[in-house]
Formats: sequence, structure tokens, C-alpha cells
Amino acid sequence: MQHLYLLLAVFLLLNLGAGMWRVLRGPTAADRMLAAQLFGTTAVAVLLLLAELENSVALRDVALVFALLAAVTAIAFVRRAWAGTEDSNDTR
Amino acid sequence: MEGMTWLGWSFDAFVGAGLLWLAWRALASPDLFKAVVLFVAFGLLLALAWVRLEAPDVALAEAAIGAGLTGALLIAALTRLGISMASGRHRNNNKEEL
Amino acid sequence: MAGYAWLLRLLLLLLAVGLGYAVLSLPDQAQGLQPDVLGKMDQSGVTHPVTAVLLNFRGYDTLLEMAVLLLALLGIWSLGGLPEARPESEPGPVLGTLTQVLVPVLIVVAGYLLWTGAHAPGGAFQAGAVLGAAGVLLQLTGWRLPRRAAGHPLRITLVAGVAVFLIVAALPLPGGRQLLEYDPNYAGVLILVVEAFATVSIGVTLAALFFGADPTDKAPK
Amino acid sequence: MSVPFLYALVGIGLFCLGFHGLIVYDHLLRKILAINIMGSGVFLVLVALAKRGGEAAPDPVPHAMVITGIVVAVSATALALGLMLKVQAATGHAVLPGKSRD
Repeated sequence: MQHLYLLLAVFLLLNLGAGMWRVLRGPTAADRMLAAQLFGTTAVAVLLLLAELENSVALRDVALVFALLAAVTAIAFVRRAWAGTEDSNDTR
Repeated sequence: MEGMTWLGWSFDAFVGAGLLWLAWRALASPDLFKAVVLFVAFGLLLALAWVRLEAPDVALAEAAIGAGLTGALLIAALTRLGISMASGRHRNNNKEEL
Repeated sequence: MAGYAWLLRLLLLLLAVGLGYAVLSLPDQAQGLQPDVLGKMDQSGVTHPVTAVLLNFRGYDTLLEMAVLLLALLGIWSLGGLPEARPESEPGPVLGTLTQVLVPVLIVVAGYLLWTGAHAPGGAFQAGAVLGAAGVLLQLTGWRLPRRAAGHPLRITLVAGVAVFLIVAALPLPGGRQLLEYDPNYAGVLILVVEAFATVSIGVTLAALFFGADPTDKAPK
Repeated sequence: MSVPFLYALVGIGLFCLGFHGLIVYDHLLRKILAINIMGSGVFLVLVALAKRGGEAAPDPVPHAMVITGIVVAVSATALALGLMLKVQAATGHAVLPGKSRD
């Protein structure tokens, strides 16, 4: 079981590479931002796997804080950067 | 436990390589918005490094500040600079090739 | 500059190699200060080593660190306001509901982190950061500090953390003991009081840093 | 070579990468990112070296220092961003005076 958890954590970490590709390619800022959000979600999953692995309550707290606060950057982006730009309806 | 240590090592190696690569791309990419997003992702990966180093206190602080505050601060500053999100270039007439 | 790029890279490579050599030549096994900290844990008033170091054994660091936070805020306020990005629209229904749900949850989580810091990872800085994020979220949805709260109430909240810490630090002085030398019998309660005020002050300071100007200022240009 | 030393070396790498970026790039936002990356490298070295006790719990003193360091870093970043915006408002460019505008 322990092997499986760590294997899954490594697999999720590799998934981040796929997200990276979106951050680098874009093409719009929203694509990059969503990819960064995907990073956050994957990190929560990795943290929960590590919490099971080490049987640690503290790591679940870290995952909780992560999940709660990942939204703040996205909202900052939507409110400050994206709303009102001339190309926010852009479908490129 | 042979496979366990091997998996642990590969996990650490991925995290370390990812950190260095994200830092390099964040500094070198010509688009400032991309740099900020890469820096936010760098903070997320750093929190995983703290967890692997048995520092959950530091991971909590990094999760709260790296995921929430730094990203919001940088994005707010970027908009106040007048950088258009679509191209990463300045919107006002003093065109700068970034 | 371009001609010296290779020289710069060479020097930095030398620096990296030197630092790497220094780190690798350190002993493979080292306990550091961990035995000292664990040996004194029963006098600290808490059971989590990191909290004991932060608020008892190395209390000076934490006290001055909170003063640094205030200094950063004073620095931003003395810039006289930052250019406003653009007039903000009303938050949509999704964002409004999300904020209504998320902000109370963030406050509860901050309280939990503060409380759990005595015996497990957590504490004033983490709780303060979560609280600060709640403040940032409120500002992003268009909420602004009410006019009457922006003057003295805000300032008192900002300095409360440092002020309470200083008072608690000075309490042992009349008894002939040193600054920050808590009585082990009351250390747990004192640390919780200091942490509670520090959490609120850190949270409000971080939110004010995001706002970027003294809210009592006349509207910046 | 063990796991803590791997992370310590990554920390050194981050420090030098950030140092390089701080010198080479002219845009102030990039310089701020570079300083943050340098700081993260230092934190990584500190926390990694705290974990050299093998199976024993890591040294809590560097952890406490890094936690305060993270909070100070974010407040310094906020101040630096404010100064950058003022430089831009005064000169029209977010670069240091006397620097080329690239």
C-alpha cells in the first residue's frame, strides 16, 4: 500500500509536467492561470497521499490551507487582470 | 523497502529539478505575466519540498503565503503597471519590448 | 554588459561550486540545537518545538520580525498611494457566494491553526497569513474598510501584536528576571495571548500591504 | 549523499540562478522575482541542513527562522512592488534610472 501511495505521488508529479506545457504555451493568460490552478489541485492530491504515507495529521492541514487559498490567486487574476480587457471574450 | 527508497529518491529528484527549472523559466521568459504564473507554481512546488524535509510548519506558512498572498500581490502590481494580459506588453503608448 | 556575460556566469559557477563544496563537507549526521530545545520543552509552556522556539526561546526574533512587518507597511503608506488599476465592476453572483462562504471558513481555519500551534504544526504566522488572505479576498470583491474604522481602530489593531508582546515581555522585569523570561507555570497562557494578538495584527498588516495605501488618505490620483 | 543534501544543493542552485537574474535583467519586477528566488534558495539550504539527524526529528530552530523569513519576504516584496510602481509613475518605465529599457 505504501508503495502505491508513493508511486501515485510520483505519477501526479509527472502530471505537473503536462500542466507546465500549458503554462509555457498559453496562448492566452487565462490558459496559463488555469494551468497554475491545476498545479495547486495536483499539489493538494500529492499532499494528501504523503499524509497517508506518513500518517501525519499536519500534512492534511497543509492540504486544507492549500485548497482554501489556491482560489485567492485565481480571483485576483479574474478581478484585476482579466475583467475588462479588450480580449476577454477572445476564443483563440 | 528497496523500491520505497528508490521511489522516494525519484520524487525528490523531480521536485528538485522542477524547482530549478521553474525558477529559470520564471526569470528568463520574456512575458512578465508568464513569469508571475511560473513563480506562483514555483511556490507550490516549494511547499512539497518543505513536506519532504519534514517541516510541516514551514509548509503551512508557504502554502498560505505562496498560494494566496504572493500571487495576488504580483498580479495586482502587474495590472497597475499597465501590462496587458494578452501579450504581456505595455498597453500605454510608451511601448516597451519586454 | 553583454561582453562580460560569460565572466559573470563563470564567477557565479565558481560561487555555486564553492557553496556546494561547503555544504557537502558538513558532517552527514548532525543534531544541531534539537537536543537543547527538546531538553527545555517542559519549561516552554507548549509541546510543539517550533512554537516553543518562536515564542519562548527565540522570542526576540519574533518580536522584531513583527516590527519589520509594521515597518514595511509604514514604507508603503509613505509612498502616498499607488495608481488604481481600473474601476472595479460589481462581483458576479458566483464570486459573491464564494466569498460569503470562503471568508468565514478562512477565519475558522485561522483560529484552528492558532489553537493547534501549541502542540502541532501551526501558530501565529500561519494563522495570520490565512487571515490576511481572507482580507485580500474581501478587497478583491470590492469591499473597503469603512471610513470610521480606517483611522484609530485600524492603527490600534496593527500595533496590538507588537504592543501586547512587549507588555508580556516586560512582565517578568519587576520580579528581577530578564526580558521575555516567562514563568514556566504561566508560559502556556502568555504564549496563547501573545499569539492571538499577533495573529490578528499579522493578518490585518498583510491585508493592508495588499491595499497599498493609507486608507485615511484622500483618494490617490 | 542523502536526501537533505540533494535539497541543499538545489537551494544553492536557486540562490545562484536568482543572483544571476538579479544582475542580468533590467525590469524591476524581474529583479523582485529574482530576490524572492534567492531567498527561497537560502530557506531551502537552512531547512535541508536542519534534517541531518537521520531518523530523529529535525532541528526546530532553523524551521522557526524560515517561518519568520517567509513572512518578512512577503512584506518586503509588497514594499518593493510599491516602490517599483512609484518608479514607473515617475519615469514611465519600471527600470532603474540609467539602465537600458529592454
